[in-house]
Order: sequence, then structure tokens, then C-alpha cells
Amino acid sequence: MNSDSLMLIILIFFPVVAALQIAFSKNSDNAYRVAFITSLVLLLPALKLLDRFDFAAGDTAQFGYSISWVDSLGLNFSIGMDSVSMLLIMLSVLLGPIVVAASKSAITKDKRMYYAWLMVLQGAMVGVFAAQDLLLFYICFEFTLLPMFVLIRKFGSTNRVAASIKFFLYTFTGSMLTLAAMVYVVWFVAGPDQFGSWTLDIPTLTKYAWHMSLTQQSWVLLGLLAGFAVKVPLFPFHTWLPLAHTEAPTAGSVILAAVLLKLGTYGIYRFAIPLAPEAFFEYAPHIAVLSIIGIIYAGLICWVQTDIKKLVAYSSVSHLGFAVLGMAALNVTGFSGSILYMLSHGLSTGGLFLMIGFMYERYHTRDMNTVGGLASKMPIWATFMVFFAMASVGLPGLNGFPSEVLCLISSFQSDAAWTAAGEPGAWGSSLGPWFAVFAGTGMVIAAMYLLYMVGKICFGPLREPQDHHEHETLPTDLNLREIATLTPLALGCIYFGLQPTVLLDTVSDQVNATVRIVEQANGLEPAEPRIMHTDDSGHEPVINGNEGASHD
Amino acid sequence: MHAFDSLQLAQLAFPTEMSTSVLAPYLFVSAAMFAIGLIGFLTRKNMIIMFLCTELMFQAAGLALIAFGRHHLGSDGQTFVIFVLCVAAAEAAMALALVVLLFRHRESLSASAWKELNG
Amino acid sequence: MMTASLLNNLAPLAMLAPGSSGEDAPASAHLAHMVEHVDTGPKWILLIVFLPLLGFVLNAIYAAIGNKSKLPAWTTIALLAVAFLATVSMFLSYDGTPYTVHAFDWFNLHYGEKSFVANFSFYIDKLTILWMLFVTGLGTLIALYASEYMSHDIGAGYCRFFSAFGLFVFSMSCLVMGDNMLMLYLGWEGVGLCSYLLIGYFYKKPSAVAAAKKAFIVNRIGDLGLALGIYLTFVHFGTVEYAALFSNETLHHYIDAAVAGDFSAIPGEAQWIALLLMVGAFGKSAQFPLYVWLPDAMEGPTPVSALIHAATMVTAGVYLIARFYPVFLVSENALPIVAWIGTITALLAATIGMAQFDIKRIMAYSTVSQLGYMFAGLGLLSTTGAAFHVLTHAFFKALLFLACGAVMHGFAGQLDLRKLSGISWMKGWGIVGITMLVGCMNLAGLPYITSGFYSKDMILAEAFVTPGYRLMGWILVFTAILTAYYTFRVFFRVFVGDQHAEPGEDFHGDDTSHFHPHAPGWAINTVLIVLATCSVLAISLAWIDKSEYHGWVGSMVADSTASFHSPYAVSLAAAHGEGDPHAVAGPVGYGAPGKILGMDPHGGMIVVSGLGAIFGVLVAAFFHGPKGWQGLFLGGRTEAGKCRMDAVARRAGPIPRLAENKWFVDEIYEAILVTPLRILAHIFHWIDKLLLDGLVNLFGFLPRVFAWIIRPSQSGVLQGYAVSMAGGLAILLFVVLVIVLRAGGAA
Amino acid sequence: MEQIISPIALYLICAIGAAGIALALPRRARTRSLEYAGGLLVAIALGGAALALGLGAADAGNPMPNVFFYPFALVAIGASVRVITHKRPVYSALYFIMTIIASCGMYILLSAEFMAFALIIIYAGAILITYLFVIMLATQAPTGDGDDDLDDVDAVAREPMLASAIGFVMIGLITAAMFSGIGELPESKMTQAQAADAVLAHLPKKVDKILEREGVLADGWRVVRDHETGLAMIDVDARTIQIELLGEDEHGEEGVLATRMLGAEDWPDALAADNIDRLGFNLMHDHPIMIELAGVILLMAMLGATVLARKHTELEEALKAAQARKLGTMFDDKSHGNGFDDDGHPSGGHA
Repeated sequence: MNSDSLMLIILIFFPVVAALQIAFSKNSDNAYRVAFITSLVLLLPALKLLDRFDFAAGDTAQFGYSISWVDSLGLNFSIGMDSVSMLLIMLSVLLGPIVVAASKSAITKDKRMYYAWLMVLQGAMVGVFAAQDLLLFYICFEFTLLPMFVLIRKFGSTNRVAASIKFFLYTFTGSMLTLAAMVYVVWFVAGPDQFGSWTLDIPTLTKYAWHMSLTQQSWVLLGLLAGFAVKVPLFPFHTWLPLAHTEAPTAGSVILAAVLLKLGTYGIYRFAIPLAPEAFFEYAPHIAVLSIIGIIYAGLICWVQTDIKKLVAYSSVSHLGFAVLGMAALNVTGFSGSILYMLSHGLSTGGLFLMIGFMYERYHTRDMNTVGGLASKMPIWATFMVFFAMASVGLPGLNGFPSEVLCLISSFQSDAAWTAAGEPGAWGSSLGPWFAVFAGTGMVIAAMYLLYMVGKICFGPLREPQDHHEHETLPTDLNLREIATLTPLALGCIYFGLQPTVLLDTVSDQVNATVRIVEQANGLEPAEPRIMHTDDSGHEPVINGNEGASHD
Repeated sequence: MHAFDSLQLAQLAFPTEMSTSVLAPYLFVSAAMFAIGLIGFLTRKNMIIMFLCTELMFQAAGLALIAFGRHHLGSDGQTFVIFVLCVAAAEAAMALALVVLLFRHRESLSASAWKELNG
Repeated sequence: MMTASLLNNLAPLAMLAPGSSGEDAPASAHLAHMVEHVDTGPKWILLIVFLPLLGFVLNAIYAAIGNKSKLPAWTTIALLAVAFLATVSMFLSYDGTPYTVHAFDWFNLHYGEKSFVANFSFYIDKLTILWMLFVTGLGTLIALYASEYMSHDIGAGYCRFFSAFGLFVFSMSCLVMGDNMLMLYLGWEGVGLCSYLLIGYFYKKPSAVAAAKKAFIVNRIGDLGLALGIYLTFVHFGTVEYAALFSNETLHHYIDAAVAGDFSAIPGEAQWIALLLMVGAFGKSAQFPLYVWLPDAMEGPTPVSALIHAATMVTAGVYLIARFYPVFLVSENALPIVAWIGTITALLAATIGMAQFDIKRIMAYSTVSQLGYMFAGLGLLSTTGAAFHVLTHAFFKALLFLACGAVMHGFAGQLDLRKLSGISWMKGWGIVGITMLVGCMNLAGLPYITSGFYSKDMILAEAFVTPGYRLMGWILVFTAILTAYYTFRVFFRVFVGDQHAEPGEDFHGDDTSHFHPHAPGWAINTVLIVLATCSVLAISLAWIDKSEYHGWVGSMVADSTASFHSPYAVSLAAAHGEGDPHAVAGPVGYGAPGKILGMDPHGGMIVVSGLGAIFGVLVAAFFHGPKGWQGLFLGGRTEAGKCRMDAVARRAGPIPRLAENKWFVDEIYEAILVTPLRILAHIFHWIDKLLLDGLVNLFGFLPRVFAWIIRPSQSGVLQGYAVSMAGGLAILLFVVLVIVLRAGGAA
Repeated sequence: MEQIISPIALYLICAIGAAGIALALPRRARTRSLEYAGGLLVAIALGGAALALGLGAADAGNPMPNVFFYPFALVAIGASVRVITHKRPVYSALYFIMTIIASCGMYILLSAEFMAFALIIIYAGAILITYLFVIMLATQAPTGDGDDDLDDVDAVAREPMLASAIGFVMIGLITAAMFSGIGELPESKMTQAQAADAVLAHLPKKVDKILEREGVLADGWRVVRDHETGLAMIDVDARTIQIELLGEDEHGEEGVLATRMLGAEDWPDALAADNIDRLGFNLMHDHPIMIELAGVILLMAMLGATVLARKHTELEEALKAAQARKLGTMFDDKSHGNGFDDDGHPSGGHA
């Protein structure tokens, strides 16, 4: 184990140690301080990792560390990170101090429990992205549930019990099926014709899983998606999300939106596609249709919400539809856009939830009919609100835009008709312009509901609840701590909006590798020759689309 | 002694093998006793009788064990009957203590008097 | 109309394209020539873009530290002035070769041998320069105006106003100067955002918030079209960078095919690009059916209306089409649709403008109407005409708005023309009156003495000479008459006649009789004078380079990718003996352009549109003018609120009412689009709540039902369990026995 | 595989037996004849079974069980039927003793005489007496000959039909399973001699003693022990025994002076392991841990029984019920929000 791997291990286990410290300390007033310092300190190893990360080899797992656990079953504690995991780990670590700081004035009771679970969640989030072992991934995947469950159950608002139970049972049921599918893949790969012995190593599984027949892959895909689609959440498996988001405490909502939902898309990217590439290719249009329905459907529902948190929650459903659409396009632009979407959604929606949390602390209501027109009273708050809303709308120059552009372009590109005709850019799965057109309406709908929200909550004449009185400790407008929690997110939004190239370069290798897996499994030509230049050089590449899928 | 010889008394005939056709009637008796014990356990309401019926089933098992042991010319069957006896004794002690306890609570020996598991 | 492409019969005219080196050169040769060399430009060009952004940042900092002076205004004016000077020097130093300036990498996605590249860099050619000149110039002037106009908000929204102002100019610069379609889109959405922020400047007014929201959302619909167009461009041509796109040989082949009338050789996707981009242009430039946001946008402060909603932002659509003219050329239906939509919009907006009483809204509708002219010009293959009209319109419409703004500012927000009269004669209002007259004359297009006449004439003439579009020409002429009428309706009622003024809703005094209008200060007057002067001086532009390029603007356009000069226009010039000798051939198959009133089209045009404008003015004078010379001895108005038109309106039945209510277009949209969508949203919401969540809950409930069903088996009776146990054992034994016997039998 | 008994006959016997038991089980109806008929049917079934088994064996020329088997079997089954059909628990217990005694007879037939007597001592002597104590403790003495004074607990069987059916299905299945597999039982791995006397090798001292008693061994001689295992060097199959003479040699050292092999002719009749030897050896040598466990079980049972049967000073049921009701109403009140005053004290408690 070199020192870099140690950093990664620290990122996973240090928060857990801190959680134990918090949980067993006698003084509950220290809980906040310990949690905050811990999460802040974690930035150091994260930065070191970022510094040491070899961007040129983004498709390989770096800082790998593996100790054997149960040899005969191939169980290892095996971690490492490639470029995609790296970005998501950075996001998780960055959010740590933000959510802790945002909870300072909101959590007044049971602080030890709250911060301890928050820290456990922090560790589990890093673990899930760093896992190179299927079982470790699954353990961390499920272990994110438990802290979140407690956070909602103990620290949520009025309807928290029902929300927490639905959240837990729904996602847990889904992930049970995911586990079954994973076990099947492991069993298959352990077969004599394949790897030959039990292994849970994700790269190894990826190497052999595509040998499964289409039928096998379809079932595996179904199982994997059962868990991941619920987590994303993909229409129509999203109904737990608005409830959970609405009832969760601010930090819970932020983490839920920013990281936990990404487990779904990350899972699809990391498992569903490489483990069942042929089936994913086959069913990509169906998945895309679901995501588009989600975009429009959830967007329209946002538009008639009066509960601001529910609105933002539904907007997550709508937004992540784009991410899944990008995945379903199965090409470089799509994957890149999708990964960008994961990050940018984390920043902008995380920001929105923070804003709502700060407002809620002062007004104790989320009803936009009761409270509104806050721009005159809380100008700084309103400025940030408009900013994050615009980031969420996908305004160019801010973070939402690059990812949205790439996702839409990707669905344009992956057109079966053009594939057959040998038109330029004709590759990926068989979506097409209509997918892009319908998904594109999501842009308009996003503007509709977000401006509706901003118009109600920020602008217009001031409306406050009748029994409103000033918060005992918080000022009318945001205080310095709150501004400090928002600023990193805002800067991140701007940076990602103006420098998407940095991210695109980072994930480029990894994305290309995934595309190759899909192409290999479907018997498509490698990517290069199929990009055609439309000069009449007589070079007319023949594309074999669906027919080329090998069913060996 | 000769009269006993002609009757093939067990002790004297021991070292000889016992054919399956001799074993079968013992097993049948054992099965019948077991079934009767079972029926008794299922039908009688008196808890004491029910426990008696379990003893009956123990008995049936013991008979089968000894018969098989004899068939195999080994002593394991008998050894196991000793353990069955132990368990039966322990069970009798516990069960009867329980019966006494339960009887004190409900003034009845009926097993149906205890329905707390009713779902 | 849709199917008959303008280009369909142009094959023999291909050689008429300016810049073509010979008769056998393909039509795309000019385009290829334009982007043959693209240099790397000097870095100081970036100042033009980033100085306004610096203004935004500085003003945001002022806002953060709570500045309560005019510092934001002066900062903005200074930065914009420097940007304008930089633009001018860019114009002066331009040597005819387009160049790009790279700021930093933005999108850079590589896969295989291909890439998706869209950098934060800028593309400079003459079209860009033309636009940037008036964007930065007018930006500076209007910032100056706003420094006085917004002074009542110092310390409150002043910083906010100017930071949004700076951001707007930055976004507009990105839009115009960007070297790729995503930069254009960035600017496009950026100006939309600024428009949103500035329309909603008075955010406590619900109407302002609603108008801002409407503007953004309606624009977003257009933006969707634009975005899809961009994506389709990338997918089809493999690039979104101008230089690469316009030098793309596929595009050149398409153009050649289009000019040859062979649209079947152009794939459908390529033709769709133009149609999609067009939707974006319609949204931003407020064309039918997406024009509804612009009149509402007058809720914003007047400088905003002048800069964003009259002079610059709304011309972005024109810029878009001009910039992508090669792409539009290859689409069979795009340009005819543009032309007709422009015409319809022009007429529709003019009819609505006639019936409005709010002078700012009248100006707004006139903007929509004039934009319609520009689109008609674009559609009629006259980018020059459209661009020229953009330029003149920028000056005179900004002037008109600012004059109206001065009135609004001075009369406490009063904008109703029935409540104002004779303003010009009030103390300190003379300059406003005079400049307003200049602006009105330009808008009305009075012949020879106004620049508006020349630019509009260029478009009108085009309609008359283009085969099959004479009807459009007449509609546009009719619209011009209406324009003259409603323009001077404002002038006659508000600026001349007996002095009368009622304060508007911003007046907070108790007694309106003590109301004293607040005459404009030096900043406002200066800006008005400068703009009026510019409007007049713009006449000269029609004469510069007239022989070769049909005016200075023509020379600017001709030197860019937007130039596909109408063969008709050139032949028109040829008819005057001034044009290219090649043009004499005229459009084969159509013969010489038709005659108007027995004259050649151009001459006839002057007569028709000039007379029309004068006629419109006279009608306005008759119905609205005051008694005496101020009403040209035609008018009979004695009171501010009463005029001859009232009687006519009473007799006309519901029509004036309908027109005043904008033909209920907003209400129709509300009824057929918004309400159903809202109902659908509610239905979705209930589906989500009841059906989907209900299903989920049902699945959660099923185990309970199952438990309820099997619960009686847990009777609690010991022997019950024993019976089931024994029974189960029996069944198990049976099964095992059967299996064992079977297996034994098989073995 | 030959069928020991025809399945049809077996199932028929089971059916008859089931019907008989069902009839014989206690019920309130005052028709003793039914019970008798039931008993008769059971008897027919058992007779049929015995006949079928005997005939089957006789047909095949196979050996039959000892004739004493039949009375013992008859008594055992008949008594066990009475155990479950008799309405009075005391009689049931006594019939159970009868069953045990009959079983013991069969144990003796199966040459398990030690177990037979152990069974009588432990079961009949100890366990059943305990049962009788408890029965007498918990049941009032009968007041008459009829059933009228009996509780439902004793007088009425619970679902006799179903239980009989299940029980005899079990018989049918078990016997079918046994009889179909019985022919494939592996033969004993030991020879008869081994089975009988293999244990002697483990008991060298006993062998010494018997040989000395029988006069086979001269003074100073003894059976040779294996050096490593300590087993006596006896070949039970060949009936040979190695013996050795121990003593001081010429150098005065202790050692083996001579060895000799005793042949089969020298093997005394008395040199044989009896049943108890074998059982004891098996118990101690092969199952030591289980003995420990059995001890623990018995100990725990003793403790458990002591604890359970201890008389508690408990609240009267009625009092308990009253308290429970009170608590219930208190919580009900709380849920309505008026059972507690503001400090959270139950408001009804002081009244």
C-alpha cells in the first residue's frame, strides 16, 4: 500500500472513525465541531489524490489497494479510482463540509446522532465510488441507505416516518434485485468457460460478462436496472423521491440529490452497461423513452407544485432523465454528457436545496403561497436563488448547459436510420432526432417551472407567514457561514460552465473504453472509421447496426 | 434349555444374523406405535395425555432403534435408546413442571386454553 | 407559397452573386472565398467582449458593498465607451480578411478522429463589425441616458441595473462575435437572462415579474429550436465553428444544388437546420407567433426597452439568419416562410399598434412590425436591406423609446396618450419634442429626408421585383401607411396641441393640480440629440458605395458570409445603369421585373411608399392632430382625451376593441396552450400521487393482504400447529417416497 | 426388490386401522358400541398386518420372528391404543406402563435385555410415576363410573378423523418407505464373532480373569497387550489368543520371558462378551461427549423443573385484569390528549 492508496482509505474510514468519536463522546456540543473539522480535513487527502491522479490514464483504476478477504469466493477489499469515480469522490468530499456547515443552526437536538450518521454517510459515499470489488460496492451502496434513513426518520419534518420507510423499502427492494443480477453475473463469470473461478473484481467481471447470451443479459439488465432505476430515479420509479426529499433535513436533501441519486446513474454506467452491453444496446430506446417521459412528466408536475422543496425534488427527476438519456445514447458524447450531468446536477440542485433549507430555517414553511417575494427582504439569498435556478435551467456559461448540450447531441447522433445510411455521426444506439426534440422540450419546461418558482419565492410583493418572527440567532438575510457554504457550489457552477473541457478531457479515456466495450459486445466497428467525412472520397463505411449484434 | 433353544430365545441366538423378514414386523409395530402416539398427540386435549403420547412416540423410536441395532449386530441402537431415555426423562420433568405451572394459571389442562399465539 | 422556393428558379442567376469571378464559377464560390483565409486576430479584440463583463463584475461588487452613488453608471459608461472605441478601431483596422480571436477553450471533446469543438473565441468579419458598432455605440449612449433615468433608484437597484446592463452587452457581444454556434447560443441565452432580469427589474410589481417570466419562457421555446438547429448542424456537418462550417464542402455542394433549383439533392436534415434556427430567430426577434412577449417586456425600465427590446437584442434573430444565410439558402422552404412570417407580423403588429393608448406599447408594437420588415427583407434574399433597416431602426427606435422614456420619467410614469398633450411646448421639453419628431419621421419613412425611408424602401422594392411576391409588397406598403399613421398619432396627440398633463401612477402627491413635470436633464437631452443626429446622418449610408454594393451596409454585408445578393436587387441597380453589367441579363424566364404604376420598380417604389407615408401622416393629422398649424390645418383636437378618431372607432364596432386587446392573441395562447398544459400538469400530478404512488403503496400493501389471508392459520391452538406439522411431514414423506421410488425404478 | 407386504394390503390395513382409531377415540356420545367397534377394527387391522407379514415371510421361506413376538406386539399396540382412547388419564398412564412392559419383552427378543430392564425401571418406575403424580395433582378424583363427571378436556377428542387420517397416512408412508428399502439394508460389516466378541480385545484384564478362572492360564501368564494401543492380542475370528509370561530374567530385570499362542481348542466357552459389556463399552468408548451432554440435559431439566414448578406469590388473575384495564384506559386517554395534565402526569391517577 503506497501513501496514495492510504489517502483513499482515509477518505473512506476516517469519517467512520470520526462518527464513532462523535457517537461515543459525552459532549454533544462538540459534535458539530468534530464533524466540521473532519469533513474539512478530508479535503486534504482528496486534494492530494487529485494532485497525484494520472489524468493520462483515466480509464484505469489508480491508487488501487486490495486485501484478500475470502479467497475461495474471490472476495476482496479492493479499492481504487478511475477518472469517473475520481470526479464523483471529489464531489462527495467537497459536499462534506458544506452540508455539515449548513446543518449548524438547523440541528439543535440529538446532534451526536445526526453528525455521526452524516459522517458514516460521508465514508460510505466515497466507498461506493472507490469500490473495485462488487461486494464492497454493494455493501457501500446499501450502507448509504441506512444513514439516510436515520437522517430522514429522526430529523425530517412532519411526515418523516412514512417518507423514511418508503425511501428505505423502495430502494432496498430494488437493490435486492440488483444483488441477484450481480450474483448471477458472478456465477456466470465463475463458470468453466469463462474466468473459471469465483471473482468479484469488477474489471474482471466486465471482461467476461458480455459473453452472456442476449437473454441472459436482458435478465441481468432488468435486475440491475431495478435497483439503479429506482435510485436515479427513472420514471415511473420516482415516487419515493419527492417524499424523501421533502421530508429530509437540508443536509439530507443535498446529499440525496447531489450524490445518492448519482449512485443510480453511476451504477448504470459502471455496471448495467458493461455487464450487459448487448442487452443495453437492445433496450436503449426503451430506456430513453422512459427518461424522456420522466423529463416532461416530472417537469410539468414541478410547474404546479406549491411546496418548493417538492418542486426541486421533481426537478431532479426531470433533470436526471437527461443523464439517463445520455447513457442510452451509448456514445462518447452521451457518456461524457451524462457524467457531466451527474456532477453539475449535484452542484446546482444541491445549491437549490441549501437555499431552501436556509429559507426554511427562517420561515418554517415550504409553501410558496405562504412565503414569497423575498428579494426585497433577503437580497443576497435571492441572488443566489436566481443564480442556482439559472444553473439548473441550463443557462450557457453555467454548469447545466454543457451536460445538457452533450446529452441532446448524443441522442441526435445515435440514430439507427443514419446508421444504416452511413451518415456522419451515425453511431451509438438507435435513438434519433425525435428523442432529442422531445427531450429538448425539457429545456422549455425547466424554464417554466424554475422561473415560476423564482417568480413566486423571490419576486413579487413580500409575503410572509402571519405568525412569522425573526429567527433568534440567524440574521434576516444570509449570514457569513451560509454564504460560505454556497460560494463553493456557485464557483463550481461557473467553473464547470466555462471549463467543461477539463472534465471532458478527464473522463475521455474512461468513456472511450466504455464505448469500446459496447461496440465489442455488439460487433460494431471501432469508433474511428465510422466517423465519416462527407467529401466524396468514396470512403463509405458500412455500418452494421442492430443486425451486427453478435449472439454468440 | 432345549425348549428354549427351540424357541430361539434371543440371548442364546444372539450372534446369529437376523433376517429382514424378522426385522420387518418389529418395524411395523414401531411405526404403528408412533402413529398411535401421533394421533393421540393431535386429538387429545389433556396436556398430560399429550405428553404421554410423546412418550409413546419415543418408545416407538426406541423400539425401531433397538431392532435396527440388532439387525446390524451393533450396540449403537441401544446406546441411543439410553439417550432417548434421558431426553424423555428430562422432557417429562420439564413438561410436567410446565403443566403444573400452566394448570395453576388456568385451572385447566386443556392445551386449547393457551392461545396467545393467535394471529 | 411554402413550396415555391425563391431560389427555385435562380439557376441562371448564379453568376450574379457578387464576388463571383466568372460566369462559370459556382454559386458557392463567394462563400468559399469569404472563408478561404481565416487569420488569427489581435488579442485586444477581447476587450470589446470582456470590458462589459468587467462592468458586470464591478457593479456586482458595488452592490455587495452597498454603493450609493452614480459610480456604477460611470463605470459602465466608461467601460462601454472604451469597448465602443475598440470596436471602431476594429472596424478601421479590418483589412478584409476575417479572423478569429481565441480566449480560452470551452468545449473540446475528442473521440476517434472527430471532435466536438466550441471554444470561447470570436470570429470577426464585416457583419460582426456592423452589428458590434451599433451594439456598443448604442450601449454607451443608453447607459449614459440610464445614468440619469435610473437615478431615483440609486442605492437600491442602481447597481443591479448596471450590472445586468454590463452583462447584457457582454452577452450580446458573445452572440454577435462568437466564432461558433454555441458561443452564439451562449450570448443568445445570456441576453435572454439579462432581458429577464431587466424586465423584472421592478420585481415587486407582479406584472413585471410575469412579463419577465413570459419573455424568458417564450424565448426558450425559440431557443429550443435554435439549440436543436445547432445540434443538427453539428450532427450533419460535424462542426459548429463558423469557419469550418462555411468552408464545409458539403455545404457548398448544397448551395450549388439549391441555386440550380435541385433541392432533392439536399438531404432533409440539412434543410431542417434552417427551419429550426428560424424558430430561434422568431423567438428572439418577436415574430409571429412568438412575438407576444415583446409588448409585455415594456414593463422594464425604458432604457432597457430602448437598448434590448428595440435596438439590439431583438435584432439578434436578424443577425442569426444573416449569419447562417448559406444554411438558409439550402433549405427549400425556410426563406419563404421567413418572408411571409415577417410580413404577417409587420401587418398584425401595426394593426395592434394603431389601437393602443400606451405610447411605449405603441413603440413596442412598432418594433415588432419593423422587425417583420427586416425578416421580410431577409426572406426576400436582401440581407442588405434587412441589415440596413436594423441599423436605421436601431437609431430611430432607440430615439423614440428614449423620448417616450423621458416623458415617462418626467410625468411620473404617465404613458397614456389620452392624458398628455402639447409636451413640446412645456419648459425644458423642446429637445424631446424635436427629437421625437425626427424619430417619428424616420419610423414613418417620410421620403428622402429620413434614413428609415431608404432602408424600408430597399425591402419594399425587393418584394415588388421578386417574382411571385408582389402581394407581399402591397401588404408591406399598406403596413407602411399604417406605420406612418400610428407613429404620428402619438406625435400629434402627445407632443403638440394644448398643454395638458396628468401624472401617472408613480405620482404620490395628493393633489394632481400641483403636479409639475420633471424636465429631462443634460444626459437625456444629449443622448436624444446624438441619436437624432445619427438617424439623420444614416441617410448618407444609403449613398456611400451605392454604385457597387447598394449602400455602405451593402458593402459591409457583401464582405461577409451573409452576402447572397438578390439577383433582382442587382438587376434593379442595373436598370438604373449603375450596376454590374453582368446583371443586365436579368432573371431569365421572368423577363424584366414588373412595372409599378407604369414605372420601373425602384422609381415606382419611391412614389408609392413615399406617398403612402405622407398619406399616413395626413390621416393621423386629420384624426388626431390639434387645431391649427400644429395639426397641419387638418386636425380638430382641442382636448387631450378627445379626437375625431373616437367617433370612427365607435362606429367600427368591435374591431378597435379587438385591436386594442391585441386581437386576444395572448388570451388565445392562454386558452389553447397554457391552460391545457396546466391542466395536463395537474393531471400528471394526480397520476403521480394516486396512480403511480398508489401502485407503489399497493405493492407495499400486498404483503399485508397476504398476511391477512393466512393469519387464521395461526390459531394459537397448539394442536392446530401439530396437525399442520404432521400433515406437512406426511406430504413431504410422500413426495420423497415417490421421488425415491421413481429414481429406484429408473435405476 | 421383493415386496415384504403387498402395498394394497398395507394401505387397506392402514385405512381400517384409521377408521378404528377414529371410532375408538373419546367422544361425548353415549355409544360404547362405537368404541368397541373401533377397537375391533383396530384389532382386525393389526391381525391383518401380522397375517400379511407372516404370510409374506412364510411364502418366501424366510425366517419368522420368535413366537413370543406376537403376544408382545399385540399387547404393546393394544395398550397404546387404549392410552389414547381411554378417557381417564390415570388409566391412560397405566396402559402406558403396559405398553412399556410389552416393549421390554420385545427388547429381550432383540437381545437387549439390559435396555429392557432399564426401561422398566426408568419409565415404569420413575417417569410414569411422575406422570401419575401430576395427573392426580391436577385432576379431581372420579365420582362415578360414567363419563359424566369428566371435563371436555378428557371426554372429547379433537378432530379425530383428521388426526387418524394423518396418523395412518404416516404409518402407510413410513412402512412403505421402510419395506421398500429394507431389502437394501447393508449387511453388518462385522462377522458374528466380531460383533459378539470384538470388544474383548479392549478388555485384556477381563480376558486374563476369565482365562485364569477357567484354568487356561498358568500362573504368571497373561494376555499380550499391544504396545501402542494397549489392546489384547486376541483374534476373535481365528479364536487365538497370544499370551506371555512376565517375570525377572536372569539379569534380574522385569521383562517378557516367553510368549505363546493359545489355539481355538483352548478358547473357553466362558470367554465371551455379554450384552452389557458391549453396551457399556460402546457407550463409554464411542459416545463419551454425548454422555456429558445427557448429563447436562438432565441437570438443566432438573433445575428447570424446580424453577418452573416453584409456587409464585402472584397476583390474583382478577386483580391483574383490573390493573390491565386501568392501564389501558390510561393510555387511551393519553392518545386523546386529555388523560394527562400539562406536566405529563396521568390526571386520573390521583382521583
